[in-house]
Amino acid sequence: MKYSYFPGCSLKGLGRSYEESLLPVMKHLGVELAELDDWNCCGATAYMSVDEGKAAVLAARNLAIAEKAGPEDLMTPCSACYLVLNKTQHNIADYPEINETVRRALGSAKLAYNGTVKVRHPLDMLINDIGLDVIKEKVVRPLKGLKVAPYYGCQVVRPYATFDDAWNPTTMDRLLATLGAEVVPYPLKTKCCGGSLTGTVPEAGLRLTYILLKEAVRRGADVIATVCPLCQFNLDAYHDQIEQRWGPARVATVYFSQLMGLAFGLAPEQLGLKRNFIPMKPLPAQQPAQKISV
Amino acid sequence: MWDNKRGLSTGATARNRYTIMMRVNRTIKYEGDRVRGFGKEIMSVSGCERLQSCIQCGTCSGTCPLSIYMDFSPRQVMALVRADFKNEVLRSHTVWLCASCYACTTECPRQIRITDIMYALKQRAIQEGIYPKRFPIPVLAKEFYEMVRSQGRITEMLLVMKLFYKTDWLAALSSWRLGIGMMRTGRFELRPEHIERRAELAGMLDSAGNGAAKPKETA
Amino acid sequence: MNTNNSNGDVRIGFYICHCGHNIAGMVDCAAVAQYISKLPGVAVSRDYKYMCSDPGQELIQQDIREHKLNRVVVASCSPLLHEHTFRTAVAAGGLNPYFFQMVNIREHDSWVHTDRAEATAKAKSLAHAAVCRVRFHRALETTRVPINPDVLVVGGGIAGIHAALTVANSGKKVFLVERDPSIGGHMAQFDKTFPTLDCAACILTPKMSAVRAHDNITLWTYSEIVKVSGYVGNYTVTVKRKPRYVNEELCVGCLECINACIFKEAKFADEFNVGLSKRKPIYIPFAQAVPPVVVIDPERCLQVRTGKCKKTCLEACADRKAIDFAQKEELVEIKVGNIIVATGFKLFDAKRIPEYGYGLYPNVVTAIELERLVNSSGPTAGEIVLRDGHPPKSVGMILCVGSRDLKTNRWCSRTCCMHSMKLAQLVREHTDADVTVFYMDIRAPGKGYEEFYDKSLKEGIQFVRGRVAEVTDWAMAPEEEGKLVIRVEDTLAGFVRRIPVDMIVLAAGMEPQADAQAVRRMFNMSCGTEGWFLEKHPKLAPVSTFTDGVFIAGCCQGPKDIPDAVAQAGAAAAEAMALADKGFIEQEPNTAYIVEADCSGCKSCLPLCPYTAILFDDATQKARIIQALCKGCGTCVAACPSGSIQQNLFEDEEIFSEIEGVLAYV
Amino acid sequence: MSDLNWQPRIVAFFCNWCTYTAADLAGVSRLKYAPNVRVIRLMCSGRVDPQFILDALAQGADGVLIGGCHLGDCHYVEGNYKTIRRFQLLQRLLRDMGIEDQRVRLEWISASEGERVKTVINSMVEQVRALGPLNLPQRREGWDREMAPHIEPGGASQPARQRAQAEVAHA
Repeated sequence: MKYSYFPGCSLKGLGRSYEESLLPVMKHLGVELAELDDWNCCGATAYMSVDEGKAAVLAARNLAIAEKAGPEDLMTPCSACYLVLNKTQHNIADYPEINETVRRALGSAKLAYNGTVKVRHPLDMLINDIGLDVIKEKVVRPLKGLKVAPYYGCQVVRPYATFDDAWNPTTMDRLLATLGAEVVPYPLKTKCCGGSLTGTVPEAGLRLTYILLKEAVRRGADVIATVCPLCQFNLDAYHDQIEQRWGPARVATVYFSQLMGLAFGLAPEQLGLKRNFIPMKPLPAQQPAQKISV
Repeated sequence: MWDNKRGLSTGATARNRYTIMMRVNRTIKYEGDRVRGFGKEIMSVSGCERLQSCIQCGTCSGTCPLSIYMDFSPRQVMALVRADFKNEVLRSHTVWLCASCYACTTECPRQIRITDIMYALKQRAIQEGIYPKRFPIPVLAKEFYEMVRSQGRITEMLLVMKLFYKTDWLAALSSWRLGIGMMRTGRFELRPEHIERRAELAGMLDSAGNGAAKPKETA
Repeated sequence: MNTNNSNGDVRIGFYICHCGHNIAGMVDCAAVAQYISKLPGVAVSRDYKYMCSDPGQELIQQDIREHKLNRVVVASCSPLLHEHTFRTAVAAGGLNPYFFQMVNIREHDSWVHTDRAEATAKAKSLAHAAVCRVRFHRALETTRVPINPDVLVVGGGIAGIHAALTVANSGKKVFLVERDPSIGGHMAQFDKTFPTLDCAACILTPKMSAVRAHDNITLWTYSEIVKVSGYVGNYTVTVKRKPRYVNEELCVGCLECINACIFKEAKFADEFNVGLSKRKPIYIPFAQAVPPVVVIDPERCLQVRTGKCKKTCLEACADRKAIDFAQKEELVEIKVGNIIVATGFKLFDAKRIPEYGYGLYPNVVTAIELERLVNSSGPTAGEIVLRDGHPPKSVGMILCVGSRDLKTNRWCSRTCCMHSMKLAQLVREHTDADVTVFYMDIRAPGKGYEEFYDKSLKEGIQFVRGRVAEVTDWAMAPEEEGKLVIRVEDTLAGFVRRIPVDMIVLAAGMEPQADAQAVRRMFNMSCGTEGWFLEKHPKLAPVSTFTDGVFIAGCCQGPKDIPDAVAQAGAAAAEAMALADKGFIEQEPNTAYIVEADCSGCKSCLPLCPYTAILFDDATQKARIIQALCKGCGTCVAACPSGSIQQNLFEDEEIFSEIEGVLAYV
Repeated sequence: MSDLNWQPRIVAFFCNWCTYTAADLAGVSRLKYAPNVRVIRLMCSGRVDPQFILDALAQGADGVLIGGCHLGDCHYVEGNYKTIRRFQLLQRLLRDMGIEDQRVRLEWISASEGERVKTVINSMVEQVRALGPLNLPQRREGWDREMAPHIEPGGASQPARQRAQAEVAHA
């Protein structure tokens, strides 16, 4: 199985442990990922705040490059990239004026986009292309006894995703259960983590992060599993500030791909787990002893 | 500048002020306060047309995780836009508190793309320079814009450093623990990421023109 | 009647209607009249303010007399609205009414275009076509078909019951067919009715009993319509009578059999109590059921499913011998002249809005569930309690659940505001709970409804204007622990609130029945885009359908409350009775006929007719059309290879000249 | 042909029960659409004789629109199925004549779909506008001139309609 791969800026920066874990896991599943040639930033939310037309052009350049590269679906793990690329697809199709702007801009670089690329999220692809049966076969070290709160964040299920429900998504729940983990009912699974506001207006942004952490602790989660580099950073990096403001809510947050790697028996060092601020506790006892800490 | 009366002052200090002297504000609006055509202009932006059928039910505000910090709730912003109260809307900090989580867009019973309307309003505020100068959110948006334009990619730490520099460099100092943590976990990276064909991208962005996807400004 | 049938000396009168400003505002009527006046054969061409008014009609009649007109064309509104009016006027003027043609320049022109010059040009060309066409018209006579006075009423809710009783009281025979084992519909489940708070059972039960007792009503419960054929006045309907395994005539409703059933415990969800209580495989739908007899659930009964039961019920029934496991499904054919469809609605499934937690949180209930809880014959004997048996201290009522929402149903369900306020008052009456109603707009436009709203306010019920964003069980404040929390913007106060309550009541809206499309097809009705049955005219023919002799009443036409459903049922009954009393219908003479000289006897038309109106005459070796059976669709006309089938009112030459006419004006 | 003021002219055949009623609904709802369509009311789309379509084109229409009830909803049970059958045959003939598919459209529009009347008419007018004038009457003259030497005298002067009838008598 082969996919085009759009990592996005975060996976090369703050969220590098996402890529560090995702690539070996995909390889283990026999999936070939071809990183897009000279991809650029998708524009994220910030670009749309400044200029909608240019935001569409930024995303469309990547789509055009992907279309040129081949017929494979374009996989992108970052929620913001996933949203922006999908949104641009819709906007190009629905609004002639945006389509025209994009066509002109791409044309200036001798690029073109015909709307044939399918943007896919790893969760979508794991459940629908690879299948839980195949994943189950690869599990050598089931995550028995590990209580995981599945946290999807906002942008992966809203508003353009078609692979899961916007209010109560279950793909990651099912994936984690397949890995042998105990999935904690977590009603905040699609609530906003505060996004970039954790840095700009911490009073407001960090409080959202705090609520997510507190509820995960209250429901007895050992770890929060996430699919988004920004969510992971927000839930992981601000514990001291959160503690100062509202009190402790200590629980580790990791990428679902890191949990997959552990269940597949890959070495923790290979999975970027050492990059966590709040380290994940070692897997429960019946597992062969292994050291997962900084 | 934004309205100081609606600033982030807490209820307690406001009460103290009233004990000294009762300050009154005139809240009436005259027709002259409206900027005719503003609502139409926003509604003509791709994706914002459904605002016309807003029934002011408040689902957007109820579902918004950040509405509790806003001076105008998202529902009120919808009403203000539709009624052409341009200055009030662009001066409020509601649009800057939107974290683009799309909860309102998904939940709206009239399928209004509220998040997109917020983007359209942010664009206009930036175009017209109506936003608090050291307010970090619009600054972040602009810095982000510039970095992508020149490099093609974002180097997050570099962006954050610039943000601190342009808004509140003292805050950078208070976040020193975060910085140390970043270095410890190997996430601190100031070497700028960039794409190969930077000129190609810049050319493309230029040929997208200035707001080509936006309607003409109304008088 | 004038018998002028000659096409030689054609004298056409043309009239264009201003319709006040409706047409004249967009079409230059004088210019059209001027243009038409120059066409060959046009003797008179006028524009006039309101052609459908008495003076307008009088104008036509006068011109027929004075100008010896033998053709009339009126350009005004849709023929579906006023063709009959003008034909009558032409007939009163002494001409055969079919020497008339109508041009639609309102619905198809002035109302849908924005450029006066273009709209006027279109009016000219449409009028030109009618003038070309009308010269080929011929004198025609309507035929009369007798009407069977019997009426079928489909659906035994309050609308069907009222319609059946009204028709039966006029002395006509009525068949009332209901799908469920008892009549009564949704109303039977209600405790009280707004705005008077009189008990639903007290006002419904007498009507249900009257249905059963009425000599003119044949009541078939547990039965469904499976086939309808025929046409107004002469419908043939096939009814499927499902086996209830109980002889209705013999059962006296003593309920001994239920006690005796091999299932000692009632363990199956009771439909009448929306699953809040249990019943056995043999049960009576509810205490006041009509007919008051038991029914056996074939899905649950051991004997029906396996044939291996001790049949303790039979023993209990003893020599009454009412229980009959040999019953089989029966198909019965009946003949009626008119049909009233009152098939009702279905409640919106609140699970479709996951934000409100129905199905997830046990104390989130629907309004109909609360209705059963508050009813003294309900599962808690009238006590409003939480799932743990304690009375709630606070109740939140969420309105517009599955209404006014583009993600589910866009329409207003019309009854939920009043229904919820009624329930709020009942909750206040039965408990000391605080009640908060979450609404977008309170819609209380009926007689006495606004007063009812006022009463709710005075009784201390809280109203919060805002559509609830979500219901959760995670606490942010101490008072929220263990409660359901409603998050909503109080849009009047202008801030977001979190409100903890013990019980949440969802005012689920109304939807078309799941099988509405199949029913619609069976009765040859239309549906709006939402799936409600479509009335012939929203204002002037609200209970008629596009199929003559088929009427609609109650919620199958759209959400409505009891007073409106009853009023509509009365109207539908009156329409059916008016047709039945007239005794005959006049058929539009648009039937097809064979020009025998041209028929080659190829038989290609025979299989085309869905009404088997075409026969083959072996003696003459030509096709023949039975006029009484022909419905006038014209399918055979278009198919005849020798052009020997023609259709009255839609003759080939009429249509060809119409084509020529619309293209004549450039 | 190069007339700058050229406007598409489209003849429509609407069935009485669904599409004609839907067009009435569009009017009552005051929807706005292009003024280029002229509606001829028939009881059923099954009455649409292929000759009507050919005749309309021959008389100078640039397009023909046929509107009927949705399949399964025909007031006369199955008239619209007959319409499809004929329509498909006719389409082949039209293609052979070099007439583009977009010029002759068959649409199902139910009585409640006023909005659809508007979108169908607008899209059809735009399609036909893009194709340009059909000019069948003038083209026929050209064909007749080409054919004149090859047919017996009198044949070419047969009225257009009768010939059209003969051509599709068995469609």
